[in-house]
Amino acid sequence: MRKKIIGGSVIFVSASAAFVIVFIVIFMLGALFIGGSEKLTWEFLTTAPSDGMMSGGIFPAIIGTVLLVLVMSILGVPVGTLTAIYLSEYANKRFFFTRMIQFAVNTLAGVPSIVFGLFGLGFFVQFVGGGMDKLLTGGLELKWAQPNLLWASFTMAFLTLPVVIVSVVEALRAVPNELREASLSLGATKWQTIRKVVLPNSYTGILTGAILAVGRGAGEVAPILFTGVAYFLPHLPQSLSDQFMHLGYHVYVMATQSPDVEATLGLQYATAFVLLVLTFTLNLSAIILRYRIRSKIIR
Amino acid sequence: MNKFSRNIDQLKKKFRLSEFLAESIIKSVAFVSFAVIILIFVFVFREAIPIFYSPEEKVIDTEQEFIQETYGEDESTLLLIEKENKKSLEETDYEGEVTFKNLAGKEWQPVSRNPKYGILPLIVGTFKVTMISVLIAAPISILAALFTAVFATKRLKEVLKPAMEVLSGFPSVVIGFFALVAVATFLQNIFGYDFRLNAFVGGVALSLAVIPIIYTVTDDALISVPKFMTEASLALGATKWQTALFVVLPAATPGVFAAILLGVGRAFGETMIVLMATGNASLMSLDIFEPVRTLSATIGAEMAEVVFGDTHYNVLFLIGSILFIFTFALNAVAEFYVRQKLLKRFRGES
Amino acid sequence: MKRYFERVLDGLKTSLIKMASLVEESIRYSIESLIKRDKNLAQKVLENEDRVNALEIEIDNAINDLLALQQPVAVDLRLILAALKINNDLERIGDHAVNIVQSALKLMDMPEVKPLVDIPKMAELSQKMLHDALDSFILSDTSLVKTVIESDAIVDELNQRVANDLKEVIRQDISKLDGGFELLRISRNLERVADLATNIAEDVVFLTQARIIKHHADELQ
Amino acid sequence: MKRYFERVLDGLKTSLIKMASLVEESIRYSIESLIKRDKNLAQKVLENEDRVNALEIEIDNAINDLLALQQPVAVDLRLILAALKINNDLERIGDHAVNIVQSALKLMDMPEVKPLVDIPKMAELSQKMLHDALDSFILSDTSLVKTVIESDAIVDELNQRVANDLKEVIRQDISKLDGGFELLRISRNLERVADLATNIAEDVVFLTQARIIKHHADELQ
Amino acid sequence: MIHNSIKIQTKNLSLFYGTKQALNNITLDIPTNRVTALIGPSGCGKSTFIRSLNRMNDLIENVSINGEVFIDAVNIYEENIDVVELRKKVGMIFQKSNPFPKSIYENVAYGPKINGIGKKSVLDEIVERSLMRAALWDEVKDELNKSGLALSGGQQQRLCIARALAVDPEILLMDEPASALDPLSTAKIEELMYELKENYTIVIVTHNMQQAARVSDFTAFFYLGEVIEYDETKKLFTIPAKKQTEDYVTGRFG
Amino acid sequence: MIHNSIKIQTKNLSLFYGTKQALNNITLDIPTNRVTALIGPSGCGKSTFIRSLNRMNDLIENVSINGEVFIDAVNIYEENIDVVELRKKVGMIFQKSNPFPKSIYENVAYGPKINGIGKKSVLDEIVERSLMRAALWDEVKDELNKSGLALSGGQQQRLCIARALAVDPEILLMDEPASALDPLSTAKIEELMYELKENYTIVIVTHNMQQAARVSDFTAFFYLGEVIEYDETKKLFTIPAKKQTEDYVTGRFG
Ligand SMILES: Nc1ncnc2c1ncn2[C@@H]1O[C@H](COP(=O)(O)OP(=O)(O)OP(=O)(O)O)[C@@H](O)[C@H]1O
Ligand SMILES: Nc1ncnc2c1ncn2[C@@H]1O[C@H](COP(=O)(O)OP(=O)(O)OP(=O)(O)O)[C@@H](O)[C@H]1O
Ligand SMILES: [Mg+2]
Ligand SMILES: [Mg+2]
Ligand SMILES: O=P([O-])([O-])[O-]
Repeated sequence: MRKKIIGGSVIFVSASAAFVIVFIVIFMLGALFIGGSEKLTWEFLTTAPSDGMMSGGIFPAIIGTVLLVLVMSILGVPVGTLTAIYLSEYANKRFFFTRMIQFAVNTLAGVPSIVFGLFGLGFFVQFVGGGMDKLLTGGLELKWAQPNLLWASFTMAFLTLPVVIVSVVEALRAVPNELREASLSLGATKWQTIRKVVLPNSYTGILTGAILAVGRGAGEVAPILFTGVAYFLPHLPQSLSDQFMHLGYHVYVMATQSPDVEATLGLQYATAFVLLVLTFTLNLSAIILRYRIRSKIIR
Repeated sequence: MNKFSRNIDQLKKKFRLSEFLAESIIKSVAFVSFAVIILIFVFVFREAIPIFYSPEEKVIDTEQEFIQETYGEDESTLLLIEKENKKSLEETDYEGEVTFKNLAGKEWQPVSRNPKYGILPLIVGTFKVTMISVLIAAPISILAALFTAVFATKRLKEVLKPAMEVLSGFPSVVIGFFALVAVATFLQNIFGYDFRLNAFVGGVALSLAVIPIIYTVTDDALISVPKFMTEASLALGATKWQTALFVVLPAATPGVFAAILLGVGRAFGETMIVLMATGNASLMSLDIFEPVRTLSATIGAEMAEVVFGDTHYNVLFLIGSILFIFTFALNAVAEFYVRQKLLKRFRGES
Repeated sequence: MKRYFERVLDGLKTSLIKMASLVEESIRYSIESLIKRDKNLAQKVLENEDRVNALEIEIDNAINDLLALQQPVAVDLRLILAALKINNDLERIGDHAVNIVQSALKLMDMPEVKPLVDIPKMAELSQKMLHDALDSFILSDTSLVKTVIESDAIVDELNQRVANDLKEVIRQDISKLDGGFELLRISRNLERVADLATNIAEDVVFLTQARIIKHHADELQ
Repeated sequence: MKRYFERVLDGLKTSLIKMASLVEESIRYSIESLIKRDKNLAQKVLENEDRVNALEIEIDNAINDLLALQQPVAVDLRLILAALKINNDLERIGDHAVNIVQSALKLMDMPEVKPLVDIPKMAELSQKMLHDALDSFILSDTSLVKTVIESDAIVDELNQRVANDLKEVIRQDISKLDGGFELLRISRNLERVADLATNIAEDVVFLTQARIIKHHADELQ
Repeated sequence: MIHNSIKIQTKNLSLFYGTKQALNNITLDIPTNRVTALIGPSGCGKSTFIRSLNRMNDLIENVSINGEVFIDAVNIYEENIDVVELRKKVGMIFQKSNPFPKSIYENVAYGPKINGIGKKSVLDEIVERSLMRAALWDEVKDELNKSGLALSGGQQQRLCIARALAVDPEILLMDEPASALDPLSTAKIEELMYELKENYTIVIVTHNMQQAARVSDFTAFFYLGEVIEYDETKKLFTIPAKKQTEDYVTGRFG
Repeated sequence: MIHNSIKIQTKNLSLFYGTKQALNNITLDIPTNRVTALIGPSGCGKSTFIRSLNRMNDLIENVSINGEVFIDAVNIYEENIDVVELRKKVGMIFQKSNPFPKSIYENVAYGPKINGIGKKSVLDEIVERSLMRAALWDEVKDELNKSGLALSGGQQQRLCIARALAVDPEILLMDEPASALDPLSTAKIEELMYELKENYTIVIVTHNMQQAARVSDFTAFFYLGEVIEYDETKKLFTIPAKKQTEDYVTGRFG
């Protein structure tokens, strides 16, 4: 009897915890949607802000966000994938080099995003950008030594590097070792084995890694605060050396620095909702992919 | 003898170009991650180091750098004003501005006439918010993980798990925004405290970012407790909850511990949420209903307005270094200690 | 295609059949040599003997290997055990053929003791028994087993009759003592051949029905 | 503690030893009944026979089960195969004891044929051979095997001598024909007992050295 | 056919995974204090059958069961049967040894503890007795605090047996308990079974026909979810009644 | 002792995992076109030995090797030996069947393809011949495009054998190729070995002593990284020379 009571309460309490979370999620989604529904129009999505951001749309912010994640992926995903291949296929744990890389990836995953921002500022904007300016124009013209799309993308690429690496490594490790041994025992070389056996059996995993990274990148604001994002720009970025607007930052400035926060509340909600939808679409596809991989492994 | 030589030929080593190229490229690229860590280390600390030099040297140093490298003419006036400020400061007898004593001070007033760089209140604030968030997030997420991993039926799992994943996909700025515009008022109405934005609101908001982390890692640890262990317990006549509490959870403790550590790390370094939801006043107090300013929020809020190369700038980098070192240490513990222990446990070495 | 193990078993069976035909031949020749007083045939029996002995050891070794390496069960195991016993019995029959031949050779140097009537009858019967028993084994068919076992009694009776007849002959003419003894020995050996044929028949029952009917011939269905 | 399989093997050995002592007893009693003209002892032999036959089947079944269920190899397998053969041989010795007793009983109703000299000698020797062979088996010790095999030749010689002596006696006195035939039969049976004891000894060599020395006694080391 | 008293009796037991039938009308009497082996080709339902004797199949979704299973004449599929109590009475040993990541002592004491035995001295006694019965005591008595996972494969499996014995079952179900072990450890487990059957009714699933022949008193040959033949092991391996059985045991099947 | 021609010869082969010695001075002559079985208790180094014959151990970190392994009189551990070429000559079959998640056809064609054979007609021919040799052709010839994973366990293992045969090896190393299979599939694999040994030199590791007895011509008994006895299988299982071997094969060991 006592057993039954304890058992019942254990299950009840843990179930409540789970449902609390679900409730929060639904509540937030609902609140954001309802709060922004009024302003969520096609026009909102396709026009630029106006009236000192008191009205208008968020088109430049959407474009900025998309550009950011695009450039970021182009920079980061190949590096992450190759690193993952190294760690999973070539690395020999005895080598100092391997331990070094593994350690670096683990550490990178834990570095706060704001520190990445600092790093981007110190390294890309000032050091690299400054160096480039000096080289290209002799320091006469200020082109690269200031926050811009490229530096923000670089910073973001590094931020998301461990996300890519970890999930690609997971995908590669999920390829059973027996398959590698089979291939090698048939006289295949290592690279042949990777190309013909390992990669074909893990491309969904690699894709998942990429999408997860993009999803993470789309939502992060802290790293771009001082590496490229702009409060307001009259026109869309024309080159990598331009600054850009960003949905997340847009929400932040409107909510904290707008002259009349109350008046733009609807816009804020709508913007937040759009950002959420963007990251969701990305995350959701990653989740679906990952489930498909897992069920394939369990088989 | 004839046969012998033929065999040797057959087995003789060959040079394979594609093999060589692939390996070289992959190895070099793999080095990038390490390079990045080193660079972060170097470039974050580099900007913090000048604080530890004497003020005069430093000022001149940065001044030159700035004028030459970064700022265009428009802003030089602004710079001048700042420089005036600084000089006047130096003339006042505030010589210890960059000593440890100053840094260890209880006041953070970097932009006043008399800048004070006491980061203690920031540290206290950070810990306060972190504590609150983890204390809220840990129980909920661990229990939730236990529920989904052990008790829930397959159907229920199919509903619950995606919900958790959705939460982990919430951008922090959205959570911050939500806390700012909705949660803060809501909580104030319930608890009736004075400041709408405070450590508690920040902690609550932050817990929404921490829950998915603790949940995911705990869930992983629980799920990776092999099914045959559960079966063994049930076959001995244990009930489901006995199995959960006495077999599954203990087997996963190192994982749960790691989950909490990772949660702390996330809370500690999180910027946008605290920036938006804590009120950002650098008060030195233990009252959770007072506004606080955290280390990360300080950087986020002030870096944009700071003069590159000045003391404030350097101190912000110093704060960045502190964040870096702390999360680094936390991850190291979670990663090495806890994972080793978990592995050992399942291999039977402990 | 047959399994390896079955091929090995078939090999064993073939060897055993070879052995059986050798032994049948020996018995036939031994009796013929007696009746026809033919030394050549007697010689052939003695030559066969070596081959039979060699074959017996060969088969025995093959059986040992099969048991040690193939873990046979059920019908396979029974076949192997039956083969083991039949192999042994065949070798004994070979020995008896040699004994008969030895006596026949001695008799060739003596005058006829008496016209042979019962001994050829016995010989024919025990040869038939042997043949039937071996056929039963090869075909795993017990339909002839009963006949074989029943014939054994007839052979025993004939043997008794031969002994009594011979006693009478000796009593009539003491000079026939030596020849009489030899004929007695031959009759006895034929009686043993019939016994061993009966054993083989019994082994076939074990092979097909896993029942040991030795000492319980009445149990035969 | 011994393994289950070893316990089963031990059980088999025990049964076989029981069988051996029964058979030894039968042989001893059969000879004593002949010498002492004692019908009681003869009766005992006939009673033993049923027990021996039953035991033989029991042991045979146990061996079949062991082979089917336990997959014995190496020394275990050899022990079981040796047991199989020895079991068979012992049963045959039991049969010979019965044969001897049958003749002895007939002789009791007749006057003495001649004083028994060589037959008791043969009896003693073949009993010793049997005993030694069984000891060798029980102890898995081949040191006595050579003696056993060598003794066989002596018994054969004695058998020959008995036959010749008996022929002489009959030639002297034709009335001794029936009694002579019976003694001849007894002698022959004893000779077979010695043969079977030799077989057992050979099986011990197989058990310990995995070599079949039948037909090759010279190979014995 | 079986003259011993009957411990487990299934009557027309059928089991479905969804719509797939895994057991078809199994009627079987399993005798007390004997080892009964289940053999048959892969997927013939041996594991399914054995797991239906302690209702371990209840854990799998989508399972439906017809027919009856009596243990000591009680139908264990009746409404009012407490599965937890049932499982205490019917212990189970799995193919892969699965000790908890706890000490040897804690592994064995786990069952008694969840049944509310808290007294150290009683637990000590149970642990020692169970380990003895599982023929492991001598090997581990000096290191009861070592992790159960630090033992060798064969020792782990005996630890699992000890753990099952500690809750005082009457029946032991073993699903290929030695298939992951080497010959030496296998021999030890088999040896153990000869001893355990004095006090327990044992049902063992094995892929290894020779093992079934060696250890069991009775053997059931399963094929496609049905029992083709069930008899004394001796009989099944010397003169099986069905052609299919003979073909299977002599390796001529399929 | 062995009068056949020698295919593989190890001389004082020792192998260390880190500081742990797994093989100790193994000197063994493995004859051409025969089946040689390696038996011994768990952890005695059988897998380690077999994997050192195609340098599969090279993949494991921390391994160091002393001594020599000659295949056709060439020391495969010499500096200038190409491991890839070696492995083509020395095929390997693993305990767990491991077909690629590709079609049956692609599985078998994998080896020839990576060796540069691209012509469809040639590949077709190789696939058919290899599947025939592996006694699988009849069962799969109508569904070569089915995934290799859709086959049963026993068929998968034969597919792996066909895949190995397709690169035309001279030696087949098999590490417990049937230990995960049921008796029927095991019988098929064993049967296959009798046929394959006409053209290949086979080395098989097995935990199943009866299997070693059944399939092999020669058997080596390993213990603690050493070869205790190596002889004709017949001899090893009827009259082993060493007491340890006899104890092991009769189950009295340890
Ligand atoms: N959870 C399940 N869901 C659906 N089908 C199942 C499940 N478990 C087993 N089966 C199917 O039921 C049948 C019987 O399976 P079971 O595991 O009882 O066979 P088995 O005789 O134990 O085989 P093996 O010897 O391979 O362990 C098989 O066809 C199997 O595919
Ligand atoms: N990668 C490795 N690293 C360290 N030690 C190893 C490794 N692989 C094997 N060993 C050790 O080397 C010894 C020999 O192992 P090996 O796998 O060759 O044994 P085995 O005879 O194949 O055993 P089994 O029958 O269990 O497969 C064992 O003690 C094992 O623990
Ligand atoms: Mg099963
Ligand atoms: Mg191995
Ligand atoms: O051994 P015998 O054939 O003469 O009884």
